[in-house]
Amino acid sequence: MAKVLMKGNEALGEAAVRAGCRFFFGYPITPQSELPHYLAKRLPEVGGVFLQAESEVAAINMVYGASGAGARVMTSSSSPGISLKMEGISYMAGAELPCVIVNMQRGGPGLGGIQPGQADYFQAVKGGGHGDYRLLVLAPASIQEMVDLMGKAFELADKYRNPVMILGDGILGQMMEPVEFPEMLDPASLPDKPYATTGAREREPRIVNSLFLDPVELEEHNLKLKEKYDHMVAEETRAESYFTEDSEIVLVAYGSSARVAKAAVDQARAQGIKAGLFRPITLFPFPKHQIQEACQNAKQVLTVEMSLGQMVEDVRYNLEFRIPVHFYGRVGGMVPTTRAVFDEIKRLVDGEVD
Amino acid sequence: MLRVEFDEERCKGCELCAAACPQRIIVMAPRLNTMGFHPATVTEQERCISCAFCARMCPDVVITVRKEEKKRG
Amino acid sequence: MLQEIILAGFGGQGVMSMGQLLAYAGMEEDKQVSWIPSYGPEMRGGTANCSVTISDVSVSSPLISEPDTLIVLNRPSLEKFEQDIKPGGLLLINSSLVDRDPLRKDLRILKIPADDLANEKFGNTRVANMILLGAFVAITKAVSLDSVVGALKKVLPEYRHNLIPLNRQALELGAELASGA
Amino acid sequence: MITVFERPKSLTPAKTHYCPGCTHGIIHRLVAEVIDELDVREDTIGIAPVGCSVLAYNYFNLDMQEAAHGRAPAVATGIKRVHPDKVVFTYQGDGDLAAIGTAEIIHAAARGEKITTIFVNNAIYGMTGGQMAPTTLVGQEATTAPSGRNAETQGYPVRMSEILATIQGTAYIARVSVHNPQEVAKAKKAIKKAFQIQLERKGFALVEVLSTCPTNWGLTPLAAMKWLQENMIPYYPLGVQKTPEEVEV
Repeated sequence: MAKVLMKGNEALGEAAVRAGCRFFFGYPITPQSELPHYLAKRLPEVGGVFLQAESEVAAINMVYGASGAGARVMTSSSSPGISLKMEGISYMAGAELPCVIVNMQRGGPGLGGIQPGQADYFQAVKGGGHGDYRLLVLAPASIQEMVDLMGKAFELADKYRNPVMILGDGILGQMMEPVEFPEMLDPASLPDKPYATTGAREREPRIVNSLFLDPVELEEHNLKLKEKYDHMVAEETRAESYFTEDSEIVLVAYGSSARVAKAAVDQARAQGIKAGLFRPITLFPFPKHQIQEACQNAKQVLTVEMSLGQMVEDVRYNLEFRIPVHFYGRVGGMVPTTRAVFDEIKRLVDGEVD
Repeated sequence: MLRVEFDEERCKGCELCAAACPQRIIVMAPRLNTMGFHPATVTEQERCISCAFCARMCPDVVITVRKEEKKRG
Repeated sequence: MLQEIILAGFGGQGVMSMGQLLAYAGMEEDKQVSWIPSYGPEMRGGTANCSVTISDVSVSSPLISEPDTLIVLNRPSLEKFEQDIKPGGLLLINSSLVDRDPLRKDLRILKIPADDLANEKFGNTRVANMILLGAFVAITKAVSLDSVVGALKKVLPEYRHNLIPLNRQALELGAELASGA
Repeated sequence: MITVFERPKSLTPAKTHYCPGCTHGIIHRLVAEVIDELDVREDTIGIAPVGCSVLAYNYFNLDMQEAAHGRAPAVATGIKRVHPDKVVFTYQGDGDLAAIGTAEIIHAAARGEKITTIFVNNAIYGMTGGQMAPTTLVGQEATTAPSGRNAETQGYPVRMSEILATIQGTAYIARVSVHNPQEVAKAKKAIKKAFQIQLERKGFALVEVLSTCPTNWGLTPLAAMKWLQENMIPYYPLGVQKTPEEVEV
């Protein structure tokens, strides 16, 4: 298929359709609205259902119902809306139901603003909802990667029977880049789901549930989930390294921040500074081995985020505190500039900071 | 075969069946079942009219009701 | 080649579609491109701007803080972005709506009364943006004029395709003015 | 001898966890009988709520999903949109439907979702320990209204059926009670109608069933039935609030 120029939000919508998703439940919020706009038009064309729910809470519970009934289903929102969805997300993780959740992050806390942010890292990666659970969190940095990861997200959701979050931001949702789509996957070609409530026809009834009143059973259930998360850690880490082999300073950033950091690395390289970029693509599981490898020659690390320092904690932890890890962040919808990040690199390599 | 049969182990002794019985033949047994309730029971089976009021009021599906087939012709 | 452009004006001047046309034309020429709009309430009624990158190699950051070119369609846009232009960069001004001279002396500056020309030549101020875009393309050769005309088909909805000839004329007029400048 | 009454196939043999005399058991059975009579057991998906009937999935011999508190109508919407040909019902208490899930029920109704809702109103929170419900009567005691519900500070009980009947997307709304065999029979008729409405794709259908909570009302099961009759029915009048317009022959 030829390349088309498309907004990130719309491209995600088309990618979902091509991944066999036929059900979308959501509630309007900036800056992700083009995604529901697109699907409101597109899903009926392929026999799917688009439904604007009365709230984010209702939307995620519709996703729960549809997923429990065996469908490929998704929702999308932005930061404050994702907070409201947390209840349903925890229930889905508990009931082991697959789905894809898109978060086009904006500035917070509270109502915050509508400009891009990355301050929902902790919420996405560490929990957000109640209980011991994990989301698989994918962090694309370009429109093409968003499209590629959407297919992957549905695949992983089904593989692990777990919600998968695509953690984007206002920039990725709003920007246009050329993109190529994969072929259309026919949802009818997907394997049957042995847990789906479809009516107990000539079989025992199925129950979709996350309630275990017996603590012995609940602990067993939690341990089973933990095993699944360990499996993700062992098998699903993804990352990209850019000029890291000989880097004295390695930048670590995801999503839009990684694009800025990449431009700063280009500038630094042009001036003879041995800088590189490590970009996690999965935020959970965090690519531990990859970051250790990327930073093996680094004297220092600089994490760049649109937050006051969230992923940086995982960077330090995964590097096992062996290398100094510095932080540069902008918040509230302010975006780091290439110049500012470059200046920070220069300051660090010139030894102005220890 | 009994007209009205009580699965006494399911009975929680709420007495809703007894109150509903137009024949007033349901009584609570003096013994306790394994859940610790005095189960409902009927001794005068021949007085049962198979109206099933008791079963309709029972929250615990304790009661099965039968009646004689009408002889045709 | 790396060309980073900021296009700015007020809502309704066609700033967003100018940017999209450029990005589309670049893509059709197999260049690497990106387009980012300002979004939110400010784009409804207030000022609107977008950033476009056209490059021979993959675009590292689509965010532009120091553009090679700034195209301003109204005065607030000049005030907002003039200081950011790279030294020696290009500043294209719609002088019909910008009533002051730029402060920077280190730039290549072209002033085109685009609204007045659009009205005089075509009786339609809505193509003022195309005049400026034509001028930009002629000066920078970031993409070819043909590619921009080709992109019109992609960016304009089907029912607006009757406007393509008019837009093409406006683009050509801008290109002519720039070559004469 | 022929059997005139036995456990419906749509109920499992499991003993319920409900307190003695709690009418949830009666209502479960009525729903199951209706599903049996309509011969849709293998095509039905039920949604259990949070509240006393949280374990309903153990008692209905059907495919079931457990919903978060109040969200059953949203979960039902998701299921029904995926399987428009299946029968989908929610079973919800008064806290679930009339407090934390008010938005979900109102909007499922407004969308005219082709689902059936069984709304069990016993005017109290049972499972969490006798707290005031949105349907607790003025003056009625609850653990969070120890001197009785005070309208001045705690407001008035909500009549959900009347509210829902005003919504265009609803096809059938009825309020019934289960305090004696005659009313139980009427309740079953209404529940059957609410499932038939779904099968005929006429719109959203809900049956509100007035129910007792002997434990938290502090009454014997029999006294609770009397209390329901004397106190709840005057405030929550029985009857059909709304039904499809066509005349039944």
